[in-house]
Amino acid sequence: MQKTSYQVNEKGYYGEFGGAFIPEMLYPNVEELRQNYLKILNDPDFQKEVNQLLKNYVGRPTPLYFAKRFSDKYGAKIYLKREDLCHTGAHKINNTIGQIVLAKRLGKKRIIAETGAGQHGVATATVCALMGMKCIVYMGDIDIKRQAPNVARMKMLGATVIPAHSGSKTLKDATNEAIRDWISNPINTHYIIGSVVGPHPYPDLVARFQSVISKEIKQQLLEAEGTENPDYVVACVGGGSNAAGIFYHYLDRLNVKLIAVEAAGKGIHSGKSAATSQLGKIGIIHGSKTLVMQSPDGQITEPYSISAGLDYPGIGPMHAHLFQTKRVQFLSVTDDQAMLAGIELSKMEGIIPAIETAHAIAIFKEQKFKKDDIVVVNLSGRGDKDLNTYIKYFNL
Amino acid sequence: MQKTSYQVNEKGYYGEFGGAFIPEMLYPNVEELRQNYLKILNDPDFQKEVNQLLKNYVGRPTPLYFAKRFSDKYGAKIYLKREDLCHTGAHKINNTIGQIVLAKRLGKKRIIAETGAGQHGVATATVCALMGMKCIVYMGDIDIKRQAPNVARMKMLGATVIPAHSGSKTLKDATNEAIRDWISNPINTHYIIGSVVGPHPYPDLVARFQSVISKEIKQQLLEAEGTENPDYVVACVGGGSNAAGIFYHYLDRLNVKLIAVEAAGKGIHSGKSAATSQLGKIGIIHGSKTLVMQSPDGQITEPYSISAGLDYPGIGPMHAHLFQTKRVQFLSVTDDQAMLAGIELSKMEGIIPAIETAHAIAIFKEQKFKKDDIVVVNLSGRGDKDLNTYIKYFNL
Amino acid sequence: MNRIQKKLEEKKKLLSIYFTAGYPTTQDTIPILMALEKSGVDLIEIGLPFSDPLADGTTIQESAATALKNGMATEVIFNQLKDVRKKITVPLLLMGYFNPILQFGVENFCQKCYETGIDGLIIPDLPIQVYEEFYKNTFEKNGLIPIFLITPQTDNERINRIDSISDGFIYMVSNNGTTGAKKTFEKEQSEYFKRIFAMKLKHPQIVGFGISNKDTFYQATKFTSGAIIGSAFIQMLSRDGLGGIDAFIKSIR
Amino acid sequence: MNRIQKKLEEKKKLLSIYFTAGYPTTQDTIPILMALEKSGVDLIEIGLPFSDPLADGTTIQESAATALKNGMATEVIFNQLKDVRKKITVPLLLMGYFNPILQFGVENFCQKCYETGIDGLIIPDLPIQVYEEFYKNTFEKNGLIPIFLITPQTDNERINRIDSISDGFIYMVSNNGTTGAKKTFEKEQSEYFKRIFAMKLKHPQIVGFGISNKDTFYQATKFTSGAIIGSAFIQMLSRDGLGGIDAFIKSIR
Ligand SMILES: Cc1ncc(COP(=O)(O)O)c(C=O)c1O
Ligand SMILES: Cc1ncc(COP(=O)(O)O)c(C=O)c1O
Repeated sequence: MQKTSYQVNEKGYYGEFGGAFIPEMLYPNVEELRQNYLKILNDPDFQKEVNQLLKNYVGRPTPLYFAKRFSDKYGAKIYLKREDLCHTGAHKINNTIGQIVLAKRLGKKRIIAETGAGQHGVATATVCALMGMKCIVYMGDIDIKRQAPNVARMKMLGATVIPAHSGSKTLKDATNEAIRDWISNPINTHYIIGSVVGPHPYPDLVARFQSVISKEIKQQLLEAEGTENPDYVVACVGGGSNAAGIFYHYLDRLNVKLIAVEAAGKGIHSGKSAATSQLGKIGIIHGSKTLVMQSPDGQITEPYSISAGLDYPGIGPMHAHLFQTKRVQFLSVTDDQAMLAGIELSKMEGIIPAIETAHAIAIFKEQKFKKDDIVVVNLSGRGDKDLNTYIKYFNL
Repeated sequence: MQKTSYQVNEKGYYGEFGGAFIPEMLYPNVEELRQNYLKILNDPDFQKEVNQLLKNYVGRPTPLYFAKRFSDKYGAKIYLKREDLCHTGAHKINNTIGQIVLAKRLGKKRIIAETGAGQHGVATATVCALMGMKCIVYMGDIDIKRQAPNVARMKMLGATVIPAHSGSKTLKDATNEAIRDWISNPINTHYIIGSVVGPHPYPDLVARFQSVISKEIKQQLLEAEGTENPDYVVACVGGGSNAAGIFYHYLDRLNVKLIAVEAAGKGIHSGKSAATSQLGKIGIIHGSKTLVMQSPDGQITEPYSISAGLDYPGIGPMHAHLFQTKRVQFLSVTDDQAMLAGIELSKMEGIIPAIETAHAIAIFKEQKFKKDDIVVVNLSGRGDKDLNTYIKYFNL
Repeated sequence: MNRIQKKLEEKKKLLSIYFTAGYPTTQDTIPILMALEKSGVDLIEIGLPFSDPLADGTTIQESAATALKNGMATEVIFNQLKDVRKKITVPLLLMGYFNPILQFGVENFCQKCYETGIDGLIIPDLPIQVYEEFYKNTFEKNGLIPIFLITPQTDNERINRIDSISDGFIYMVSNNGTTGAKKTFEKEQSEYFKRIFAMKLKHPQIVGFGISNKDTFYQATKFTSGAIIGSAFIQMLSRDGLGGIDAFIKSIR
Repeated sequence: MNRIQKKLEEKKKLLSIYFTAGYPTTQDTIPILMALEKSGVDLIEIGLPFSDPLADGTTIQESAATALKNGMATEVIFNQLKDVRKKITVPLLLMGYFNPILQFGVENFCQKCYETGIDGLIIPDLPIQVYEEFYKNTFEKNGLIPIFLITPQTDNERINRIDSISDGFIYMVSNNGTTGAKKTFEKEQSEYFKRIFAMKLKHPQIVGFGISNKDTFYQATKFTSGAIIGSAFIQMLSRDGLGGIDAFIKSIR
């Protein structure tokens, strides 16, 4: 029997998922990227520039923090990978740093991005400021209103934030608008997509830039526990970039169990959920064949989650494959469970997690681990951006 | 001629500044601290615990980032010490980590703190959550209203925030309230003061905990430039803790020029300023003899700055001494200059600084450096807490 | 020979009209088709509304959103079109994004097209490699002509490849951008038209995106075989309703 | 012999009253002093208002804030008190934080006190070491008795030290806390009073902080030489004005 590969194949697929289902107008852009990305990523000069920025600008390596009180309470050795300590407050910048240096090498002068919660938008605006590049961020009109602080950050950073008025005026529509911009500006513009979604080679590209997370963990865990391999690795999944990054170097180590946590919103079967692996069917979204939440007629449905970063109606094709092959166990967590986990981590460890991240933290209430199990959770981002939601929810 | 010492002497003084001008009710508390702090700080077990937390929890060492575009613009080699990347977003946590471990060793069960902008309050609430200690933070009623997000963070972290209704209802009054609480709870309570102010041994204690900043820079600059010694070190001064930390290991290296930047508010002579070294006279504030802004009658006056963390009517006694001996050059920067510097750094380097920090950044517009001068600026905190002020000021 | 191929043999500048099925109301599909044939258009593209039409500009986006709100769906379209070939003879194309077709089942979809009398399909987000590898046979079996796009950025090698797998016409996207009506074309557009003309492709080209009136139709068809009007037609429908169709078509040529 | 020392020789439970100069109005200093002497108090502490009175509870804080707003200042006090010794003979103490005194000049301040006929000073944030090293001589030269505080947390060694540098009475802070009226004392207070009594110090103790009425005065003075009422007196002034002084004092003993 042939060993399953969890990496993308030369055609751009993970099993049956992936590909590049794009209109011809995008073909030259995506093809240019596809033909060049591996060459550039393997260039030592490129690696040096990216690694320097990750170290001196982003603040990598991020700590692997042993959460003592949390471990005591839940009866396992719980480590938190502190992506919240990255510059701008989440793992998103690992990808934007890589992509901006790539865009420079491709001779691009103008950067576009989509954003939901604003975290990827801020990370993109940040690297554009750093490199002196023009930056346009598309953001749903509704998200602009409910994520005002991140909008202000982007403006402080010199980016232009353009409201997406179409559809439900949230992340999905912002992505559509970004793609439309790219169609209209095929030559000078690079589109920095914010998760392991979109047409090949984006899922692979973003996963590679995020893989620094698990690369560091191997070393850090070796120092802390004498082994590179935890028993479990846990991450939340919106599009799936932080999960891709923390799973990456463990995909082929089958004794490391991987857990992905999706947003169940008000309950998987409530009609207000974003648990794509549970509710989605194979389909096409934003250029990629993957699991998609959709109507029987193939119209993409609006997902729901209290967390702006998880309410995406798809998951990256890599995750669809990991789900299908059962390499990764997919769990889901409701709004309420996530919010309670968020405040519990704050009170017990002094770390206010992003609500996205709080979904990953929430599994400890339900899942039982053994006392000696080493469980590494991706603390993908800090909760400052979510204070208003926390305040309202808990009436603080 | 005897060499001037810039460190505290055995009586608790920096030159003529310092001491412990406290009511008898505080004598046992302060004396307990004075008698024990050096012993505890020198204990290898203590150091190990603090250093582990600084590494795995706070995210130290923080990067020393060469700001290329800023350097090109201002004609000097400008490095930014990235304290904004510390957990909770500012240098304040270096001190609270040290003090919470100290408090544990002193057998304390209850922590109090004062806060202005909320940054020290958040850092204190954070370490109390980490250690499972009760935490009470005093905050001026007016500051509570204008710093709502940090108040929410403290509550998320399980702290009790008590409004100070007296006086001008800002930082000075919150400090008074914290001291009154300590008077009322002399046995089980440790007061974590947030800057190099207060009665001896606090200024020395806080300076030692913050000195990790310059300790790291020596090593980092050696790697980057082949020398431990920059030509200039620059920091803003509210109470003076981030400045104390970044000056610390350079105090006796007289070829390293040190620059402290105070808040001139609407102009030094506008009546709305916080430039204590320019406007203050020797006096007593919060238990310390230092420079104090005060009326001719010795009533402490309310300072003003757009930055909540700099509008303190005193400076730490160490800084009063550094000012008097001219070891440190004191500059001041107006609200407008700081705000412009804040947005310029955002747009050119992708880093939104705290408005406190923006004061230090602002000096490049006025001070001339040589092209080869290595200038290290303490990027003491991130600007997320100041977004509302930035938004309003620039009409974003 | 397919109706499209036959039409392409007529030596005239073809006028093709795009409209979104279900807009302005669900009942309008057949009346619009009949009015278009009556006023003399050469080809008709029936748009299948999609929730996320990422190659389309605001006009078509909004018409699709309205159509979906009106209850339009793949099943509904085929029901409406069941007897269309008893009513009109003009060549018909369906234009739709890939996901709804995938959910319907590509095989099933193509067979329904065949039964209905649809002549060709435009699926902008179906890449040509995927088409060739998986769906070519199905298209051919059902007599469906695949229409592929080229843009000003498409290089000659790829244009030749597209020409080689085409069977009807090549959909020549006029400019860098999504669908949407334009008042006039720039110099670079006509150079692009000329450049392609000079390639002497096997298949005729019909220009789409940005054609809105007599002028742009004239410019677009000077070096090509025809042009497609979409957004401008939909805008007219919003303004004048179905009664405006004849006058609109007459105003173009 | 200083008036305070003389008063301390009287074998009775001394009643000392604290009030903030400038409260309720700037003009009240002399009238309050005269009313207090008339109603028979043994000692009077005149509080110098300070912007940041960190050992004081809300009542005294607010009275100080009002006094400052009224324009009270060190210079003003001394002017008001210029002829006080022509009017009253009761021992007078000034109680104030160190900073305003430092700004006035300690030397200058003490001399003014001497000229005015002030008998002692209570400066809560002047540490005893600093007093001894820098200001003892000045105090003595001007006939000023320094009053030092002890609290329930002060250890015996330090109490003995304070006793040794005292000259009048020891200001015995009743409990852990800032100034402020209390309705009753707890058991731990009376144990503390007893404990200090048992130490048989050279100097008599007068209890301050929390005394508000006959009951607390009785409890506080059972094992000590007297008690100081501050906040409760100020609250009475706010409520009843200067006219209430006599009744208030009579209600205590
Ligand atoms: C902190 C954080 N975690 C997780 C996510 C979800 O994205 P992904 O699944 O790509 O990691 C987001 C998206 O905004 C985020 O901000
Ligand atoms: C980011 C930052 N920098 C500087 C300061 C000023 O304090 P200090 O002078 O003690 O460093 C503060 C105080 O809140 C702060 O938050």
